[in-house]
Amino acid sequence: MYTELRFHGRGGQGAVTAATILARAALFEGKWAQAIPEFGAERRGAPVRVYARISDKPIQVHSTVVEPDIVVVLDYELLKLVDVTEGLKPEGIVVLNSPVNTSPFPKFRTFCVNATRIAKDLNLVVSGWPTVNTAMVGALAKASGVVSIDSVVKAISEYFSSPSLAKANSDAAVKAFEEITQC
Amino acid sequence: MPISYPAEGSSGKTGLWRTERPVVHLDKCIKCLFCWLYCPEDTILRREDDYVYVDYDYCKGCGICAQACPTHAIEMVPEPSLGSERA
Amino acid sequence: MPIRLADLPRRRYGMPGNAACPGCPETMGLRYVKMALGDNVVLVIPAGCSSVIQGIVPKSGINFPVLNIVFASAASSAAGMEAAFEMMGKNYNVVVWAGDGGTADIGFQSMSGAAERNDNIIYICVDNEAYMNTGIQRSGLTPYGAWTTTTYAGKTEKKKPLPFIMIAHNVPYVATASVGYPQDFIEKLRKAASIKGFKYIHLHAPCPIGWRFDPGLTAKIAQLAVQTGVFPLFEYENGKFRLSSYSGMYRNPQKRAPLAEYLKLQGRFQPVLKDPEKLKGLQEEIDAMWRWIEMLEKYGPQALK
Amino acid sequence: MTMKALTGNHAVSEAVKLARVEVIAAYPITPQTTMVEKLAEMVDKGELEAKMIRVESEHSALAATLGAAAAGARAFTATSSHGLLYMHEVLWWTAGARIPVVMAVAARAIGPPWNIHVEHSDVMDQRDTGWIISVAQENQEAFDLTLQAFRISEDPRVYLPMIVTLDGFILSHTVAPVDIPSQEEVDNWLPPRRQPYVITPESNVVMGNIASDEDYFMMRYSIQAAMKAAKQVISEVDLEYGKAFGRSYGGLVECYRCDDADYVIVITGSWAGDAKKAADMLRDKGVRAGVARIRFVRPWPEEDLRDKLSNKKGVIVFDRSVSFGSYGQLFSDTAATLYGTKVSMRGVIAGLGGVDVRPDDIMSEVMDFVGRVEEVGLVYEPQRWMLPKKYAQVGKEVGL
Repeated sequence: MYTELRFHGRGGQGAVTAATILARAALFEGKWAQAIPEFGAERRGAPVRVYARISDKPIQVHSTVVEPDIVVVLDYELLKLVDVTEGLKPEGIVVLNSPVNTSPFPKFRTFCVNATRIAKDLNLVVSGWPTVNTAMVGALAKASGVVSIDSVVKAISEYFSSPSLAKANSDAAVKAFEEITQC
Repeated sequence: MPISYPAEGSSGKTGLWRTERPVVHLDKCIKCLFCWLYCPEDTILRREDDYVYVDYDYCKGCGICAQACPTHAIEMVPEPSLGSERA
Repeated sequence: MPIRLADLPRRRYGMPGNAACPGCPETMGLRYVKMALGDNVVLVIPAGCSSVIQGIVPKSGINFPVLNIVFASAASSAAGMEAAFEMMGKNYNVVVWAGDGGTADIGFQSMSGAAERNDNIIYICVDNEAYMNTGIQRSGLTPYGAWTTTTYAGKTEKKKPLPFIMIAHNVPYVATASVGYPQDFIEKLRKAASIKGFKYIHLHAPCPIGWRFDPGLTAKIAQLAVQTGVFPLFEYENGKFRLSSYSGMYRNPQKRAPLAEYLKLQGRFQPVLKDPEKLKGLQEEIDAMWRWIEMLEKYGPQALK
Repeated sequence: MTMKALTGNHAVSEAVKLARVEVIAAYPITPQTTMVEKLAEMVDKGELEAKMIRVESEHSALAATLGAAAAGARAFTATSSHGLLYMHEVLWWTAGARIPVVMAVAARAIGPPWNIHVEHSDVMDQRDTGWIISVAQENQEAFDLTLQAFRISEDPRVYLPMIVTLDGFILSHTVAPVDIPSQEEVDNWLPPRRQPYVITPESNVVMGNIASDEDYFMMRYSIQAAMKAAKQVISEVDLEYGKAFGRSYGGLVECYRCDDADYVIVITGSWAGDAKKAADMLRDKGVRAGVARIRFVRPWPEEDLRDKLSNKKGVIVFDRSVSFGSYGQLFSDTAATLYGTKVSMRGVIAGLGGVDVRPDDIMSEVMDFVGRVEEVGLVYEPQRWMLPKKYAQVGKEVGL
């Protein structure tokens, strides 16, 4: 198994954390993983990309992911700014945080979840922004099966030192796991 | 290794730098120790009885001791030139 | 407690046969550091005359263990040594011995950093008022009007008021001292060693070569600097400013020795002696320093707020 | 041992903690910052019993580290790019003092214009200072090298400071699995600090006063001799580390499929992983390719490389830095190493400022080189610039 992923988010939205949690979850399953932030001079709000790889074997490659198997979009509004499906393999999938249950990508298998609502319901709001990253990792687990939801919850619980934050974020992941559907 | 240890004569016998030598006239010395205190080279030495004498091996002849002496007990005397008694 | 000379041990504090020029104030000062603190000292020395004075490997003409270090970061290296000693539970005095360049100019950043962190070191700025080691170029601490090889007609800027800048850092101890007043310097060193945190001592060190005077006059000129009010001796300890007893009477300009007496002994002040405008500038520089003193005495630490 | 998913920076921090470093002095610079943030956190939480000196500059960072080390403490600092350049003078002083110190460098481009991404110019700029310079390919290796660095630099045959390089962002900020041994395992493997002298009132040692020209010359000679000895020590430590922790890398050079190769890629850093992938792809296309990954830029692995490369058809060197007016630094050293052989050579400058270089980019450059060699025989092309894709045309026009 060898899977390459690309996350699209905004600066400050937690895309790096999402990829890190994914990598940790993969590690729990005895897999090898990378979470690669792409850093620039971007500040809060600007579009950012994060890459990840998951494999049964050690990963030597360090260049960026240009032909991902999976694209995860943390912010629906980004679709106006960024071609999120660029380089996506024909059989690839899109995991989309979306207010509506319809796919804007007829060529790709798309999964939709309203992670923003899930985050708001659980009071996961930091500096006025709903933090959707943990929900999206849960959704990703369901849509792609690259990691199990149990591993995701374990990784989230370990990531947050505050028990209440760990609980709310785990709940978000599980909720998104349950809610996400192909659209 | 680029290391050293404190030791006398790291630049040789610096007494050879002197053009004038301090000569102590003990009859005028009142043991105030100002010469000893101000000597930059530590070449004014104290006897048991606190009269002073000069370490001519290293004294560079700056004359601070003579200036510091309130009773003018230290006199700066020109060194003999090379070729005479000093050589 | 006043220092009695007769009480000081008969031992040799200096290290004769070093490479210092005759009449050097630095070797004088180093003897006083030894007299004050004994053998419980490690020196950190950035580039400067004191690096040369040590003479040639495998001997050293300075009677201390020394870490010689690059010009700009003596205070940081001292902080590192002190941190290591603290980790080992050792209570050594880590002392920086740096010139005016290594302190006020190229080394200022690292010294200011160490002061702000309140690193537990004694920092001694040996102020001979120019870059003497490289051959008498002007520094931030060269007085107004003084000749150097880079201020041919006399320096056109005023001396950086470094001791006051260090007081503004709000460190536990700041003092000025002079090689002309060894007992005062020794007392201040001992006090500094008893205080935890960053201690700064600004040591006035007349250089016969750079200032153009007879090497026999080093101590005398240092004393004249105090007696003319050019270099006041003071202490700033935990927010309290105090003029040292040797300078007390010179608060009143009437009581000071005439400035000309100090100037005329030194070749470097020829531009000042020839030009009344330059003399005025130098006088202003001195007056400004005494205004600092007045303010600090009046307001204490409030002066900084 | 525990597997943890860590950034390269945090992996190094863990190694520093396990080495029981006593003094850390550092100034933040991207992409090194998170490493010392983590160390500061460890110190503040009491997990690491050390003094953290939050210095005001990198120049002071290394000066303080050197001071602590000269006083007898195991000391560490870390930096990047401009910070490393600002330290440069103190690097010379530290190596000349023969004081063991370990520094991590998150390799990064040098301005202007500002660029925070990976490049090797900063660390290559330190080649001549007398520091041992290692370069990691993975987070795990950055961790392993950091632990080994204390053992290597504190070996009495060496007594030189050592840099552990990890590529900025690509390793420093990428999360990957790292196997972390226990404190007990590390304590058993890493002996207490040794150093040639300490400066204390008891030792009365003076370091660095003036030496005669002849003595100075001989001190320089002794650094070169220590570098030579370091090659042996590095190989020994690599093997012993393998016995203790199960990971050996092959000493100064890691040979990937290079034994039976006709063409070998010489490269250092994280993109060596991409080069290995390229070698696999080349073999699928019938080109017997391998990779000689430089793990130690200093001491330069002359004997190893000569041994591995002198009977090859061609050697292609990828540099992520350049000595302006000359060649890529790895190329220059490799060419000198292969003097007198009949090996075709090409130097490629690529990936500056973090420009992405992928396995297929490396593969096509190697294919081009192989084509040239097959066509004309002995080839010597000391520098080609692999320009970024959108500027590739420019390169052709100026004939680079």
